[in-house]
Amino acid sequence: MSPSDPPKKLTRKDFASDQDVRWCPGCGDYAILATIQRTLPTVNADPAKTVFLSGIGCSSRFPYYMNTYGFHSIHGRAPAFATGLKLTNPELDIWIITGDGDGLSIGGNHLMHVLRRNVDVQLMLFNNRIYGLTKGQYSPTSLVGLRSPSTPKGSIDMPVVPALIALGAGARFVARSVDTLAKHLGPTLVAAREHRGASFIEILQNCPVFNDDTWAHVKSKEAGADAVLLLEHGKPMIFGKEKSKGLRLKPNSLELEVVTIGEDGITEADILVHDETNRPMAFLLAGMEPPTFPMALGVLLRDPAPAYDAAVLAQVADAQAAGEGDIDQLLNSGHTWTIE
Amino acid sequence: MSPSDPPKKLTRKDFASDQDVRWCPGCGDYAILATIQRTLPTVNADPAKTVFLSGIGCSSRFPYYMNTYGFHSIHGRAPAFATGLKLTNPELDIWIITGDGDGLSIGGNHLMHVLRRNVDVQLMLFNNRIYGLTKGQYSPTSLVGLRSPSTPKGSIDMPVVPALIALGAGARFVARSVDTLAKHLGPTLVAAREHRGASFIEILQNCPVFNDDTWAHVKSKEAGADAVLLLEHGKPMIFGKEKSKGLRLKPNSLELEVVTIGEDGITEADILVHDETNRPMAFLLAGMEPPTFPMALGVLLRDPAPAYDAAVLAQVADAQAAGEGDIDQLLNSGHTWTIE
Amino acid sequence: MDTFPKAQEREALESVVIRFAGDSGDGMQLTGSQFTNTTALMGNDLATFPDFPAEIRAPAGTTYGVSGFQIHFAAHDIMTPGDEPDVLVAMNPAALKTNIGDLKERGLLIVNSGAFIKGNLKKAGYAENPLEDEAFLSQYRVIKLDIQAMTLAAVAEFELGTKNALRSKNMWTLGLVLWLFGRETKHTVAWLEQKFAKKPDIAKANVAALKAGHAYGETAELPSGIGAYEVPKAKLPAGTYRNITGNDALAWGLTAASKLSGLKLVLGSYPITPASSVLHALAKLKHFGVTTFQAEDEIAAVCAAVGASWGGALGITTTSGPGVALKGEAIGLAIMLELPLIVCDIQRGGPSTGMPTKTEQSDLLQAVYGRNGDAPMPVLAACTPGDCFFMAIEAARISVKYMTPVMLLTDGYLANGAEPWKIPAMADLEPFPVSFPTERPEGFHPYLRDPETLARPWAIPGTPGLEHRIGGLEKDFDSGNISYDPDNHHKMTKTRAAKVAGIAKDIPAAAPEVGETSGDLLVIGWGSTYGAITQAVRRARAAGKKVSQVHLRYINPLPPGLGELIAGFDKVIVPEMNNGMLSKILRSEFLVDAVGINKISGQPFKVSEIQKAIEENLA
Amino acid sequence: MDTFPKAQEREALESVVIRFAGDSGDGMQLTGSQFTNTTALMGNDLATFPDFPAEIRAPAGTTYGVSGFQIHFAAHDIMTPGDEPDVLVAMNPAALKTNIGDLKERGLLIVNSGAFIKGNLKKAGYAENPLEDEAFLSQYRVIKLDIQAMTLAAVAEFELGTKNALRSKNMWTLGLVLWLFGRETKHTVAWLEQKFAKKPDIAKANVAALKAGHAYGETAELPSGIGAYEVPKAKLPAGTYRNITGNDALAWGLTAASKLSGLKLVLGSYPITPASSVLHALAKLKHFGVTTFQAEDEIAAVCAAVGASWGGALGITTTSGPGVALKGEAIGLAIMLELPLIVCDIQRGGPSTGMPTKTEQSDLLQAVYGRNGDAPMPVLAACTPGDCFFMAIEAARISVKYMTPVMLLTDGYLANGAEPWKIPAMADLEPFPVSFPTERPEGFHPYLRDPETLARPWAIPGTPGLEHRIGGLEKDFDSGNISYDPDNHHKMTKTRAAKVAGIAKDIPAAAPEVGETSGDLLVIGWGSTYGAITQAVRRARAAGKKVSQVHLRYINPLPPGLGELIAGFDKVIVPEMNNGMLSKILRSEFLVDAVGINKISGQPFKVSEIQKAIEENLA
Ligand SMILES: Cc1ncc(C[n+]2csc(CCOP(=O)(O)OP(=O)(O)O)c2C)c(N)n1
Ligand SMILES: Cc1ncc(C[n+]2csc(CCOP(=O)(O)OP(=O)(O)O)c2C)c(N)n1
Ligand code: SF4
Ligand code: SF4
Ligand SMILES: [Mg+2]
Ligand SMILES: [Mg+2]
Repeated sequence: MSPSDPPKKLTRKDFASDQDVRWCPGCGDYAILATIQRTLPTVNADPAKTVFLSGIGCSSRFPYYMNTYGFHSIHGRAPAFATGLKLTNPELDIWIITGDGDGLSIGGNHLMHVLRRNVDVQLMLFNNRIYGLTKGQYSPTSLVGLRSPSTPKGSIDMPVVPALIALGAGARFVARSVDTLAKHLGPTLVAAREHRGASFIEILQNCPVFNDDTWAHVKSKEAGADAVLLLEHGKPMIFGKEKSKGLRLKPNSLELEVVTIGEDGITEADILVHDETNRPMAFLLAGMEPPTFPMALGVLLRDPAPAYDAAVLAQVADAQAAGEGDIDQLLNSGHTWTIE
Repeated sequence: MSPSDPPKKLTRKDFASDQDVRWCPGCGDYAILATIQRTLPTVNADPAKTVFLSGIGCSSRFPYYMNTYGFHSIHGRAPAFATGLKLTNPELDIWIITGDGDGLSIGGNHLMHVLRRNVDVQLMLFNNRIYGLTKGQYSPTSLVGLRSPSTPKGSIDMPVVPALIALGAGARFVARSVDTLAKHLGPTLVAAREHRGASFIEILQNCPVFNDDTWAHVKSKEAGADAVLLLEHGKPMIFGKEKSKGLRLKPNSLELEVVTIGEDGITEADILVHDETNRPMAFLLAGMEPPTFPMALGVLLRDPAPAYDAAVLAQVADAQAAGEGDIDQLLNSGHTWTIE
Repeated sequence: MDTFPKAQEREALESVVIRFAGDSGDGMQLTGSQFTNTTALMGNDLATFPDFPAEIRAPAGTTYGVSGFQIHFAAHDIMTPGDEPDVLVAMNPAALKTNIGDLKERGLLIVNSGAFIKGNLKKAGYAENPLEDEAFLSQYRVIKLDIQAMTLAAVAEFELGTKNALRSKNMWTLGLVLWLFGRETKHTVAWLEQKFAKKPDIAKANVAALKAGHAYGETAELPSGIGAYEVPKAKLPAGTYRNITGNDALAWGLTAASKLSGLKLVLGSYPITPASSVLHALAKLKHFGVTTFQAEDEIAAVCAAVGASWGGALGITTTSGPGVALKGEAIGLAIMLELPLIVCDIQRGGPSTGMPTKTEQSDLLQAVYGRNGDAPMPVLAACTPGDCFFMAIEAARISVKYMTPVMLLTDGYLANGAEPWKIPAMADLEPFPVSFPTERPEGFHPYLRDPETLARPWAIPGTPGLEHRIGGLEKDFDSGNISYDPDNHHKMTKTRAAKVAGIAKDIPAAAPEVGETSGDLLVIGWGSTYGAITQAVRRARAAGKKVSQVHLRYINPLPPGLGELIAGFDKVIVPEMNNGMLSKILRSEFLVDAVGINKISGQPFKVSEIQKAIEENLA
Repeated sequence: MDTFPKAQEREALESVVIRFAGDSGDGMQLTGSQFTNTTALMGNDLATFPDFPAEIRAPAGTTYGVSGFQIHFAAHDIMTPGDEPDVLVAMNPAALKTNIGDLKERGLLIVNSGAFIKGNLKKAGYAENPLEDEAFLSQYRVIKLDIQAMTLAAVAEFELGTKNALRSKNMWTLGLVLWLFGRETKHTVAWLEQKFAKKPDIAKANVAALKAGHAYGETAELPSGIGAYEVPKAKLPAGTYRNITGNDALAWGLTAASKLSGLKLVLGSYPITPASSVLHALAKLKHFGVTTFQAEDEIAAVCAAVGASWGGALGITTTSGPGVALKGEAIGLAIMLELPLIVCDIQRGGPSTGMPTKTEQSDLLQAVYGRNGDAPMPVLAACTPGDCFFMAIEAARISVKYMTPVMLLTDGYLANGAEPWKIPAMADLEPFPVSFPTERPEGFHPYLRDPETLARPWAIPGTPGLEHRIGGLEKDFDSGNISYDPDNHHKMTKTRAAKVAGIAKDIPAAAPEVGETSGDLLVIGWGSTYGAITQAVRRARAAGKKVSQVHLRYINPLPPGLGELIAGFDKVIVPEMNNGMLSKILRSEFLVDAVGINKISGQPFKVSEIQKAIEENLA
């Protein structure tokens, strides 16, 4: 392409690599892949500056299918590789791909630290509540009682809520979406990409082979509408088939409750308005679970602060601005003596 | 001791080992050690059934000084050793000792998982906001801007709030106390010990050598009273030198504010009452920091649930009750054939 | 009732190798294992080799989605799943493409022509349909059948819908192959009925397909040159047998060790291929008092096992190479603590993530040396699937007797491969009961040693009067307290080394597996190459060569007498599925010019490869 | 102005070893390093050995709280901090107790009698005051002084309070020792004035104490047999010198490598003794474009370095043994990715947490073998503090040229020990500029190799047209895509091995450090034992023995010609601060009966120990 050519508008195909996609038929990962490949051209992403970096797991095969830079690392450590890469080249747009096992079991600590440091990356956690690649053992997000090869009598561990882990670690962008909800997932990813600093996106993902329908209550057309709250900043938190349900703060308490507009004198004005910048609210929303509450989807928290990589490099730049280092000078600094 | 002897009442000395204590003069760890050694006899702890298990760090030398069973393990992994030990012998009373580096840097993931699994142990995190043993590098709890050997221009990482990490992971007992506040620390430890399941206790600790007075604003007599909120379940959250300040929930919002009783028509009845069982409240309290808010000390959350070890062993016991395994039978199960 | 050609109408064969190959979704592993079970019941000796893709469900029709299962069965004792198949069953073009290269010249090819449609051919990379290529076909004896169509016909009455109906095509195929080798369907019928007890329609359809395949063999006219075969019973030692995979044997061996020692078994593990199924197997054994803990990672897993050991359990961790790489620091701690611990490394292709579903022996040096500091530990290796049972017990015995972590090496080939195994009786296994000190002995400290074994006392928390502190810092020889004394560190390092070296007195002396104690060539192996080496050495000896085999089940310490044995041979070769690891150790230990025969392909050795190496090194 | 006895009044000595010993709080490290600086300026050759306790501030007066600093300086070139001190300065009973055993017979003992009070004596384990034990004292030449009292008197005018005033007692002592050896106080004065520029009172008090000590020597009548000494200048190669510790040299060498290669330096590290100060040193070099990242643990640290390397930086991680044990899996990934990476292991006493502040060479086998799978990587080792600078550059050169992780071994002794170092000029160092591909070459794929080095292209993210995917699964030789093909894996394993082995062509051939290329005995060493071995071999040769020394700075691959060199000697010994590691490698590689001389005490070899080993092995 000569410099005078108008920049070529990229399409989904430009983001697809030549490798056969090797997930099981029906795996939710396909839908996520398609959404990203469709979304990146819409934000004029540059394949040469885009990096997908993953750990190990079915989900972590993702980078192979993107015609960008890709790095399939080792189990759980993707955030650490990403941090080093970002400190080296802050211009790269880095997407970390991880699973509930990769990111919350072996990699829980790195996830926590990349978030609290606020490195400018997007971290997508594909949560199928199971270890896919190793054939179906329970994961840190599996529900109590799940029978799996390693828990034949049902699992006992209390599952973690990924968004709560992220919030507890001090994450500043926390969102949640669903593999097959392309129209929701796409914009959520765009918002994450726009956020400077670390963004955390949990994606509810189906594994038809080992944990089929784990999110059926959220995804099914029937149940879904009543079981899902689509968050919008500045909008009252209303949901339900008839858009008649809403969230309210129990008077003078710290608890949420679901109320029905039109019942008991409740009006839209009583409904709590979503505020993306309110961290305590994000904690409450993150913890909501069906059937008592709807599952909150969308941006739970967006509370930007300077990114780690920028601050690190600013210290380096400051130091260099005050005078580039000279090795000879360094070696000759302090006490020296000369022998003739 | 013959069986008919009355049980000997133990004293502090019975819990002190014969090893010289090797912390720096003035280290906050001395005070914590003294408090534990004084507290254990009051709850009739049995040295033979008591275990102190630590990682690596100044704080992690703790087990050597207790005349109980002690295990000084490797950096960050104490919760994992403790889990295996507890599954082996659930009768042991296990205290995990860790530091802000040991427990939140290298060991963050194990800490998270021992809490979410709810293994019945007490985890004491000595938070001096510094790496003591390795001579003063900044830690995950160090304040932004801290100059340390590894951050000569000041640290950049956002510090974590240990109690928030614990809550994010799903901990069910979260408390905070101070090294030198023996009267507060002692009862807090007793409460933690009584709690079945994992209890997390952050102890604000001074390192006079590398991070002196990091908690001075909380510990000093003058500042302290205004900067500290001593939590009591069921009591209004009042604090301050004159006991005139209190916490209130901003009307119809999710934010706390500090108000003064007697001003603007505020009475004690307006003050939020501490509820140890309220997780959202614990999130709000955990995040409070001076100077805007007081630091909350005491039990932030106490919300018991069955302990992991008990549930695991119940599965084993159930299986055994249905018939003890027989190896010969196992080996001969399934397809076999006989050659004569 | 099954009907067969009368025995005299069947051609008798000494041994046969069959490989079933198809899509991951085609049920080849099931087909193979059912054929195996029936074959075992028929009294043949056998060995199997399942080989499946890394993907969970690779897209249908792709070459990387091909799943294979090879069985070797014979009228004599055999030791490997066979070099080249005599019979290849190919369920689709991809299976044909990836496996045909291994089929023997004039081998029997059973191929499901129904799957040779355009899309599948393309995915397999065939420009033309090979089943229409006479030149190609003429190299083999071919049974070309539209198995899909025949299956659909056979199960039509159950109205399952095409997709479900087609699921039975592996049973149709199995039926045919069973017939070809004179095997009955009844064992598989029984198995199907039990497996699908709750879905009787599926059970019936599968049975119908199975019988239809069998009947087809009976009634259809097979192409000329293809007949019915039989493989007479092998003369095996008397006893009750079962098939067992290495991972099941390992899990059961560990459980047996727990009984023999009187210790509670506590496993800390993190799933990883090909070790996960040990965790799965143990998780099912709760009625043996077995406690399994799926930890958050490999480090937590081994640490939990060490914590359990300190508490008086048989602490175990199971993993594969990358997991061992993570556990090094904690294993070092266990060495310093001098606590029992069994680390099972089910090796796979490396380095790094490598080839997770393929086999390899490339963790040996990591096992022996992969820790900071002078950190010696015993390293044992099982040599057959069934041997995993015995070596698990041996690892436990050494671990608790000498208060030391022990590494037990197996590999993907042993883990998944099955062999007929003569079931041992618990009564024939030596117990090694452990007793924990309960009284405070005179001068007690945690590093007081047994003068003979150099083991320290296993004093467990909860015991009144034995309170003590242990940790990873160097210990004083005389008090067990922390010590930075220079001479003490030297002494402790030497003591730890002497303890491990001293185990040599407690293990069987080196002796030839096959052959004499001297000769022209000694073949030294370890681990899963056992069968291939034994077979190759036997063949060489049958051809009059002065070759012997030594197979090591103990690598650290090496068995006593190995040096003397080596000295009796002119030459030593060391076949390994790595780039030369045991050979390094032997060279260093005995200053012998051991020549490595190295295969690093993720595939087990063929007997012929080792035979060739023997011949070359005798020349 | 300082006044000295005239030169002729001073007894001239060829070399002296002084050890300063006191409580951790007594400032012995400062005293030692100030004495060192002045001594260096006086033109002596020297070597130092600081030895401090594991505790940050051990309780005052305890034996485990004793901190020592030994300096050896001479009129000729020397290579070690000396075996036994000629002079011992003991600031309290604990220091006397733990060090007196090393003092030479009739050595000079300077002792602060003011600290020999009941409490201190008890903590040190003295039932009686040894300073009142004439039999004891008569073994040495003793200067018994109440240094505390003299210090208080000297600084009284500043009214600092006793506690603060006593802080200057190390300066008083330094003053006296400087006088004894004819050294001026002015350099220390200048240093104190700069250091305490903001606390002039403290500066003045310290200067006063220093001068008072010096004056004391001048004016007081020293006990008979104790005089003033001088150690004439050494004949050292011309040039500008400085003292440098191994860790500073390492940090600076890495920074120089970043300049020589044109790469940005990115360090991922996690604090650990004795490696932390490399992180500290690099954190101060931001004006060199150096980025340091204190990660959450060792694994994250190495992973960040690998991420940085992929991005086109010089990715580095620094740690000690337990850290390397944790990094194994990630290093294996870097081997598979074929990316540059420098892993610096500042070894310490092991296994496990071991003896963190003591030195050892016991990570060698971990460095060479401690990863899953066949995972070869170059292993280099620095042999003196200053050599850390050059080996850091060499590690970087090899790493980027061959696209491979490199392990660089140093140890606690090199890390903290200082030696006078002739400062090199950047202009004299060979640049090795790296250029990243920017255009997509014909047939580009990430594993396309340079036929000579076998290195793959370093294509970095951000480059249009070179988008590619890498990872830890096995790669196809011809496309760089994932491959599970058996032959390909064999080929790739062999290729990775060949790449590392091929580096042998690019490093200096083996040559004797001291002595001829043949003879009766060859002493092969590596790392920080350099000085002690060299000295011992020189002495043996001076005594007419046919001994030579080879010192390895490259351990994988070994330098070319080493085998031939070894063959020229009747016997080979290998002194190591471990239980026999290099000797294992040499035995395996060359089938030579190399005898290990092993010291595992956390302390460096004494020259005499190696001399003894030489003599025994010649006998
Ligand atoms: C060090 C290490 N330990 C274990 C494994 C085995 N392993 C691979 S993926 C995986 C879990 C994957 O679960 P998850 O992250 O949820 O991904 P999914 O497959 O469900 O997408 C495990 C345990 C490994 N590859 N490396
Ligand atoms: C694997 C490993 N990495 C690093 C170290 C070095 N190290 C010892 S303690 C420590 C940090 C201690 O900090 P913290 O937990 O806050 O304890 P403190 O000393 O402040 O009580 C580090 C990094 C180690 N011992 N082991
Ligand atoms: S196992 Fe589950 S998560 Fe993995 S590819 Fe298959 S369907 Fe997807
Ligand atoms: S360094 Fe700090 S934390 Fe460590 S012992 Fe000294 S005062 Fe205590
Ligand atoms: Mg998953
Ligand atoms: Mg700390």
